[in-house]
Amino acid sequence: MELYLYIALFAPLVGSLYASLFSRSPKSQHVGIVASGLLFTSFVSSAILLSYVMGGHTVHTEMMTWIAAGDLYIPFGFVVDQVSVVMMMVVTIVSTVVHVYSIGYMDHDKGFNRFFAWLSAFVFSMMVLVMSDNFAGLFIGWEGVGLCSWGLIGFWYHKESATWAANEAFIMNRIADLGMLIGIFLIYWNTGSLQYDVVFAEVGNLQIVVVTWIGIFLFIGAMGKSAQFPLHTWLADAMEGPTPVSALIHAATMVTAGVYLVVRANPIYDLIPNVGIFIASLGAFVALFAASMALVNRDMKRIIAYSTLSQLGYMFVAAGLGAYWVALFHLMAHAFFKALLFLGAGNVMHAMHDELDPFKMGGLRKVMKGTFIMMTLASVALAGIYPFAGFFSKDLILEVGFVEHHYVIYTVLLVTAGLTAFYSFRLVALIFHGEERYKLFGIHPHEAYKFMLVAMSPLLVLAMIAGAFKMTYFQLVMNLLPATQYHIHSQTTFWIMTIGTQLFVIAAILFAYKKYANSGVSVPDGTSKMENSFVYKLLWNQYYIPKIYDEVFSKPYAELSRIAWKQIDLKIVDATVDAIANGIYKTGENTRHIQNGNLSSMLRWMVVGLVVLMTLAVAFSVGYNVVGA
Amino acid sequence: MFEAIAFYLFAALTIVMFTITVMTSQALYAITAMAAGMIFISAFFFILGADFLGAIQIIVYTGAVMALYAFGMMFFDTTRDVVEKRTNPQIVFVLGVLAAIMVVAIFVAPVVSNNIQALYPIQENIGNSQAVGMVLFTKYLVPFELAAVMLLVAMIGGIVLAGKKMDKSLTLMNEEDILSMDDGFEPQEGGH
Amino acid sequence: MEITLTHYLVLSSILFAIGLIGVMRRKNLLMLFFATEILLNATNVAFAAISHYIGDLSGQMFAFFIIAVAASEVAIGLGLLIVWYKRTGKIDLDQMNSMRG
Amino acid sequence: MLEPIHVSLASLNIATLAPMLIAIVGALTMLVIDMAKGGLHKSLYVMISLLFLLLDLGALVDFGGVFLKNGTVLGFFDVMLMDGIAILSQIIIVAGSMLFIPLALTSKRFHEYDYPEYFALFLFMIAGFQFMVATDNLILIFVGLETASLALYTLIALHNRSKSFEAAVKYFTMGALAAGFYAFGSMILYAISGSVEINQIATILAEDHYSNIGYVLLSMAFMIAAFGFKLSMVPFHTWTPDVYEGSSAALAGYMSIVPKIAGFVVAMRLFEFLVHSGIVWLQVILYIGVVVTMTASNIWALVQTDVKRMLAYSSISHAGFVMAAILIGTTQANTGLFLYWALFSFTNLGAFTMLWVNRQKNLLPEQSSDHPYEKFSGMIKTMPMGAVMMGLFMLSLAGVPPFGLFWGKLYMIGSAVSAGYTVLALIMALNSAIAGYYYLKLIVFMFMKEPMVGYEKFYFMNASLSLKTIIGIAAVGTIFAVFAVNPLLKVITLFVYNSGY
Amino acid sequence: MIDHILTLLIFFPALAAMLGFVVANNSMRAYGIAVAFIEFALSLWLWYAYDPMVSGMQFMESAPLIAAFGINYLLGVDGISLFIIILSTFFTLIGIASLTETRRIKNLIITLLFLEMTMVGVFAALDAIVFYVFWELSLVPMLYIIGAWGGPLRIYASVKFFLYTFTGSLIMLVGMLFMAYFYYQATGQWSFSILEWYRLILPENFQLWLFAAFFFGFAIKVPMFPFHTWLPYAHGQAPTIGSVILAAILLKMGTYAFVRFSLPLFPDASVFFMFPIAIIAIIMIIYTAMVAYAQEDIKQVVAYSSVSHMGVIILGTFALNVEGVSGSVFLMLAHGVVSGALFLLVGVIYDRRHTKLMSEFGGLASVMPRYATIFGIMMMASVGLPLTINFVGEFLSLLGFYKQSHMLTLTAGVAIIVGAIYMLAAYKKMFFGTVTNDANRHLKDVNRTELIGLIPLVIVAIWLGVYPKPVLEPINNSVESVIQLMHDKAQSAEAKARIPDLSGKNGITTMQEAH
Repeated sequence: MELYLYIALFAPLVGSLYASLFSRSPKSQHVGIVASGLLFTSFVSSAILLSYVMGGHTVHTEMMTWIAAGDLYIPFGFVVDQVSVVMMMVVTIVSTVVHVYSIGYMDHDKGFNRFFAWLSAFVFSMMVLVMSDNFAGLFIGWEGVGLCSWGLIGFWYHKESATWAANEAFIMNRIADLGMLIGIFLIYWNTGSLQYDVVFAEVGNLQIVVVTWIGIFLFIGAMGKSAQFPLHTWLADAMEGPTPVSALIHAATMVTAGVYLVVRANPIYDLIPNVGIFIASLGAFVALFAASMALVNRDMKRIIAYSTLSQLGYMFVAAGLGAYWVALFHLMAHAFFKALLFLGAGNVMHAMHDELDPFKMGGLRKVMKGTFIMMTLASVALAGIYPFAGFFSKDLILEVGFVEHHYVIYTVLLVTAGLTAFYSFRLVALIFHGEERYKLFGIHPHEAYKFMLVAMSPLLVLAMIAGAFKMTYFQLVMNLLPATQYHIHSQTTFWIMTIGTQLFVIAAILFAYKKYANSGVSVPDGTSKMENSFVYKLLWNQYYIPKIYDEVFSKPYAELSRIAWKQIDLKIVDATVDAIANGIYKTGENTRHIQNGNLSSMLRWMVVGLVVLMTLAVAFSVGYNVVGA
Repeated sequence: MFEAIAFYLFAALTIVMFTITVMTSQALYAITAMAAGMIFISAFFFILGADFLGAIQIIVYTGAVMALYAFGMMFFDTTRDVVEKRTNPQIVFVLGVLAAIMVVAIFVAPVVSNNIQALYPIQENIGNSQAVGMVLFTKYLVPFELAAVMLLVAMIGGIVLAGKKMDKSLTLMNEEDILSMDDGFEPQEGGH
Repeated sequence: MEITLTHYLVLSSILFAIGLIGVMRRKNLLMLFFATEILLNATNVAFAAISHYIGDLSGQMFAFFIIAVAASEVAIGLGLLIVWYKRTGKIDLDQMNSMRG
Repeated sequence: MLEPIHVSLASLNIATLAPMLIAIVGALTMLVIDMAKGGLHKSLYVMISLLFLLLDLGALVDFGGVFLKNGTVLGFFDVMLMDGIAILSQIIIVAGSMLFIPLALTSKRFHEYDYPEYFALFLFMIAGFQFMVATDNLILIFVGLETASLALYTLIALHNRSKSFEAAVKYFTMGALAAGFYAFGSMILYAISGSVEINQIATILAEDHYSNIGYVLLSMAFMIAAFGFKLSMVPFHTWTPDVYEGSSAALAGYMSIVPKIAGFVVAMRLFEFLVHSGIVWLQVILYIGVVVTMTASNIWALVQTDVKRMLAYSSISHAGFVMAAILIGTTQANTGLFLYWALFSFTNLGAFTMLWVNRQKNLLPEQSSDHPYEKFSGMIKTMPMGAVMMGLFMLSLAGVPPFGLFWGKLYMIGSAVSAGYTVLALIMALNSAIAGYYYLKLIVFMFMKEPMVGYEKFYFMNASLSLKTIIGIAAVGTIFAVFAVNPLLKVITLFVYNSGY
Repeated sequence: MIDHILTLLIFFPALAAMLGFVVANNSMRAYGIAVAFIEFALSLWLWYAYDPMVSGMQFMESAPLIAAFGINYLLGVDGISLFIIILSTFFTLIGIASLTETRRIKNLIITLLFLEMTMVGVFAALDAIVFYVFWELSLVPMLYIIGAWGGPLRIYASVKFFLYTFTGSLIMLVGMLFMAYFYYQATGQWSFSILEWYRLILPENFQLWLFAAFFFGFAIKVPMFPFHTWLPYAHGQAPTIGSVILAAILLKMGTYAFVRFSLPLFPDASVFFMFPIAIIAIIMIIYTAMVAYAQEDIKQVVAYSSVSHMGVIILGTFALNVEGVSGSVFLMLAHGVVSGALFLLVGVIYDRRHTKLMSEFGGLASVMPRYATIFGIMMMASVGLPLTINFVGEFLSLLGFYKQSHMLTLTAGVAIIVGAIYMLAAYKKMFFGTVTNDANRHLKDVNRTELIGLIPLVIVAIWLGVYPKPVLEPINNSVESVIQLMHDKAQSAEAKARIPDLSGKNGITTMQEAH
């Protein structure tokens, strides 16, 4: 089985290296094919591992030593257990799909080969992240996906906004990584190891305050990667990257790493329910917060990105409340439908020549039937309509909130569910229904390549049926995660809640259709009353948070840096050194006239010297006699 | 009593003479006062029983040294009033007086010592010159001989410096000029 | 009223101070040299006096050598002055300032 | 009646006079040769001087062996004192002279070397210095000092430029004043001890428990003034830069080494017992003097525009540095003094020889002095070996290891540290840092600037084989000093320790 | 020969440099490469012959130098110095091989070879004075390199560099003399042997003063805030080769000296000064990172980033545990490789455009993709991405210091953020966007000569990031013995507590036992 493990892990790396060999050559189809093929190999290996793990085994291997210093021992160790194998499946499936899709999507891009190099490298990093058997290895993957994310967001490096977004994403993640790093330090100094098994065995013996800090710092790391408030701004900006990237990294895999971390570290979080509550509360807040921003946004990808953010909030609610398996389940389901949604959006973008404003689209269902169906279904799944994947995972989270008696969280999530349905179908309606506003811009949309649609189809299938595997999945992960079943005890309540939620969501969908699917959609132009309302503006400007960050952090930092250099470093620190040197030199300049070359004054100086010596002699001898020494 | 009178008299005289020497602007006065001061000093030597020293003082100082200075004065044509630019005369006097005060401040305390022994005691029964001779040619033979060397050095130095060869400077001349010079400039035989 | 060593020493120091003043005050080199002679003479008086009061000949010896030194100095000093005078026609030390700083 | 004094020849220890006599005989020989046949080339006199100095050195080395076997030798009614430091310093004096005298063999002609008397005076001067260090009799010290000084004044003036006259006159006048100080100081010592021999003075003062403290201090004030002049301590230093500038580079280099070591030895004899007597005043004064001398001269050296003047100030600074040894007063420090000076002489020899080598007779119109920094600019391009050599000497002077002076500095600072003078050690170290600047300045000019048009032909203007050889010797001595340090240290320690210092 | 391999390593380049005077100008570069290669091969042989399991000194050589004053020619390497020596020879080779300078190349190469002698000497010396000799001597070639081949302000920069470091080291020299004097007092013999000094247990107040004296020398060399201002000038003005050697090796002398001298000699003082120094280190990290962010000149960015990284090294050193110190020693190597490479990279663009202002560039990624890739890799290494060489060191350093202080490490950890900020910003300015300056439109990508220098560095940067063991293990073993020595020597209870006791572990020998 170790062989499969290594294949699953390194096949993407090989693909990446292969692609990077050609990174400077013009586009070559085989690069995409080879990379996709290797990804598929990785997927197959993962599947084999899954079946193996389902048999109740786990694979744990240690490839080699990485860092050994003092008592610290960090190997390149990998573990395939019930949790990581789920993640591996998600990652390999989505990434295989995205790879194949990208062959079509990036067809005309000059950086085709480079794109695959980065993309496969990302998958490799993600695999390291999920498969590692220790926190340091996790951190490697953690940073690795950050790097690839940087490279892919800034893939079109000639665009100022893209590179800016790339740097923003990297730096924001770094802020969180610091927290993660500190968490790792804490773990090491308190348990003496970074191996999951050792740490989790040891963590119960630690003081609760230490565990709390560990939990907090690790969660800070998770917050960055999963773009939780207040480190969320990078995710929306990250949409500057090519759309497959958004699908893979910023929807399905990387952003869920934070959730994975919390799930993985469940023995730690189990000990500190208070932190869990905080995580859940933050998750609920983010769910609502992000959904609210998605309501008014006019950028197709950003809307989906906010939706991702919102769903991540859901996952954190589950994880925070201790329902780790639920979180992981939603992660999985979400990966499928959200990736699908993004890829569909990618098709639309292609068709619309990279136009992102849904108000400039409309009526696309006629020319893009396949995409239309897929996106609609994905949206349905996202909204959580039975029997799609979203229903099983998302409803479960609501139930968890209810069962655990966190009614506020429950209510928030419920409202969010409605909002989600609304903005999802607002988007669908604006894109695919209504009049063909794009004609004004002289665009002739066309459907994407067939194989791209084919490539997307596994996701569609999974988005539709993933819910059916709920019990299989539960059986699988209960070996590793707390096997709490969340059932509302009263059947009546359960039904009322379920049906109520469904009705609420459907109502929201209908409202969205009613408002945006007809032909008379008013394109917002800043004149309508709604647009001038405070709330709209607040949402439109993303609660002014990017602006605040810019004003409070970026600009002052730049200014402070300038001051540090020009004022402090040059004018104080360096000037002091120079002043000492110059002072000595000036003293020389000012006193050299003592040596004026005049013999008379030379003689006088000698006498002065003598008189001074004599004066001191007299003074001293008087003192000597007085003291009588 | 006689000793006291002589001391004060000659002390006053030397002080006055030397003061004139350093204060006057007339070179002639200065050198005359100087010579007089020297002679008065020899008087102290006689009072103190250092006859030999007194004689030397008169011969060497008043005879040789003063003669040399007089020669120098004539050479430098400084018999007229000497014009000197005075800079900060106050400092000069303050320093001088301070120096005097400091030294005197120490000197007013008598020397207390139980261990001073005359290593070369002055014997009453013999003349000063003889005693000096004895010491000079035993203990101080080496300094004496070295003094001879010193005088030789002074002589050579004086002659060389004042000699005619110093009128031209090979140091400043070009190589060509030196070569083109007739060989007469080469050190002449025994020309001192 | 007995004349003690202190009297001589004080006299000597007064003469020495006069010499110092002369050294500092004089700009004419020849007359400056006079002042240096005064310094040495002042010392000689003291040497002779000490020699007398402690009954030891070394002081007189010292004075003797000081006189010798003084005489030698005159020779060299005048020699230097002569070459300087030949070059510049002056023996005023205010003229000597080609080197400074 | 006066008793006849019976003196046995053996008790005189005439051998103690031998080294000085050799020098004096050498000088007289030259005078005689000149008398017999004039117009002989200077090389003859250089070689004769060298020969006699070699004999002198041989005699001294021989004495060194005697000293190590029998200890201090007294001679001539205990006037001559051949102890370890006397022998050591004489060796430095004679060896230093031997290295400098061949500098007369320049390819250009200079006025002084056309005088046979120059070489005679040179040897007389050496004899004077030798007498000065080989006695503890204040009278002989005085006479020796004056002999040497008078000869030196003449040697300076013989360079025959108006600047050299000016230098000689300034030196002479200040020297005369210093002689007055010395005489007066000795007089006071004599007044309280009845002796003119330093050993006896020390003994008597100790027996009196320094009861005449005022007298002692006053005499020390005069003595410090007198030796401060000789060793160019601030503020008695003012002659140094002018005199160095006025004299030929060769003689300036010589003056920075030989007269100073003589002065150090006498200062050591004179001050050491007082330092050890616990008279705080002297320590304080020396402390101040050392620090001020080091620092002030360093600071003035920074602002010089002429290399020779810079080196003059630097040598003041080095002298101040070494004066610290007398303040510290341990055997280690005194050993350090000799070690330092031996190493210093090599480096300084090299540096001044380099100046001598590129001496030009007539200044260019824009040239203000003989050796402005600009003259050296870009030397690495036109005269790489010369630049490397000069750079080497500058680095050594700055105390960059492993070149000669570093070891001296190391040992000196080490002795300061081990004697408890921590602050002094720090000041010494920091002064070395300040000094780094002006040595570096020359290196900067030589290695980092473009050559100035018109100067390049002067770089080796004055070079002759013997000068180059001396530079080579100095360079080798400077570079490989590290291998010489250990034997030197051993020998010097032996000599110094056995002399009781 | 193996007995004298260190002597050979030290003096071979110097000897070769002397012979180099004879070599004709146009063949000088080949000669330089040959010599540097032989030297590098020798140093690799040293590694091969080195026994990683022995924690003490190996290849020791001893010869009396100034026996009367206890100065001996004493050499030896342990895991701490071994790799820095190899780094020195490696960088000399790379530096000469990728040399693009054409002016007076003969002088330059001879100077470089002399510099190599001093660098190897510093790290091989076990006698304080021998150490000091090489330490000071290294200033001279560097002075010449900066001053003769540098930019417009080169003289100011070189003199500042020289005098600043010179001043610091003179104070250090006083400290060394004090140490020797203490040894003399304790044993009646002078000795400057570091190994002998290790046996001294000094009273705490003396430790503090001596620590301070040594600190000046080391801190200026490192350079630590606020003594760092010579560095930007030196780097800014130096030619590429000068910056490379300066950043890669010369700065390491200071940090190496902390490990070699300050820690084992003054364990109590090290603990006492731990927090003040950590605060300085944190200032270095954050403040200089901010200053780097404000720079307009890419070389200055790299220069200030050096200071920032040196802060992490210092922090790791003063973690006073095996993790931290091993990490900091490793980070010395890492920083050497990375900053050296970055300076080489800056040199590449400078050779083409003769400007280093970032505003002059932009969009280079499309013109010089290979260059951008290598720069990107090195930038990421500099930022400390896992699986690059820097990460191992930074991680261990911070991890180590975390044991001592949580808050300070948290603050210091900001390094990974601010480091990313200035580096990414600089990279963006240089490489991203569109080509706006016509002068950049036809720039040639890195050529073969430059690749010869850069590729090995990239390989090393990644190889040691992925598999640091061959290097980290010997370092770790030697550091363990240092830490154990410190623990044994520590007197105050706090020091005992802060410095871990490793005596329970197998295979630890203290320095004394090792000799």
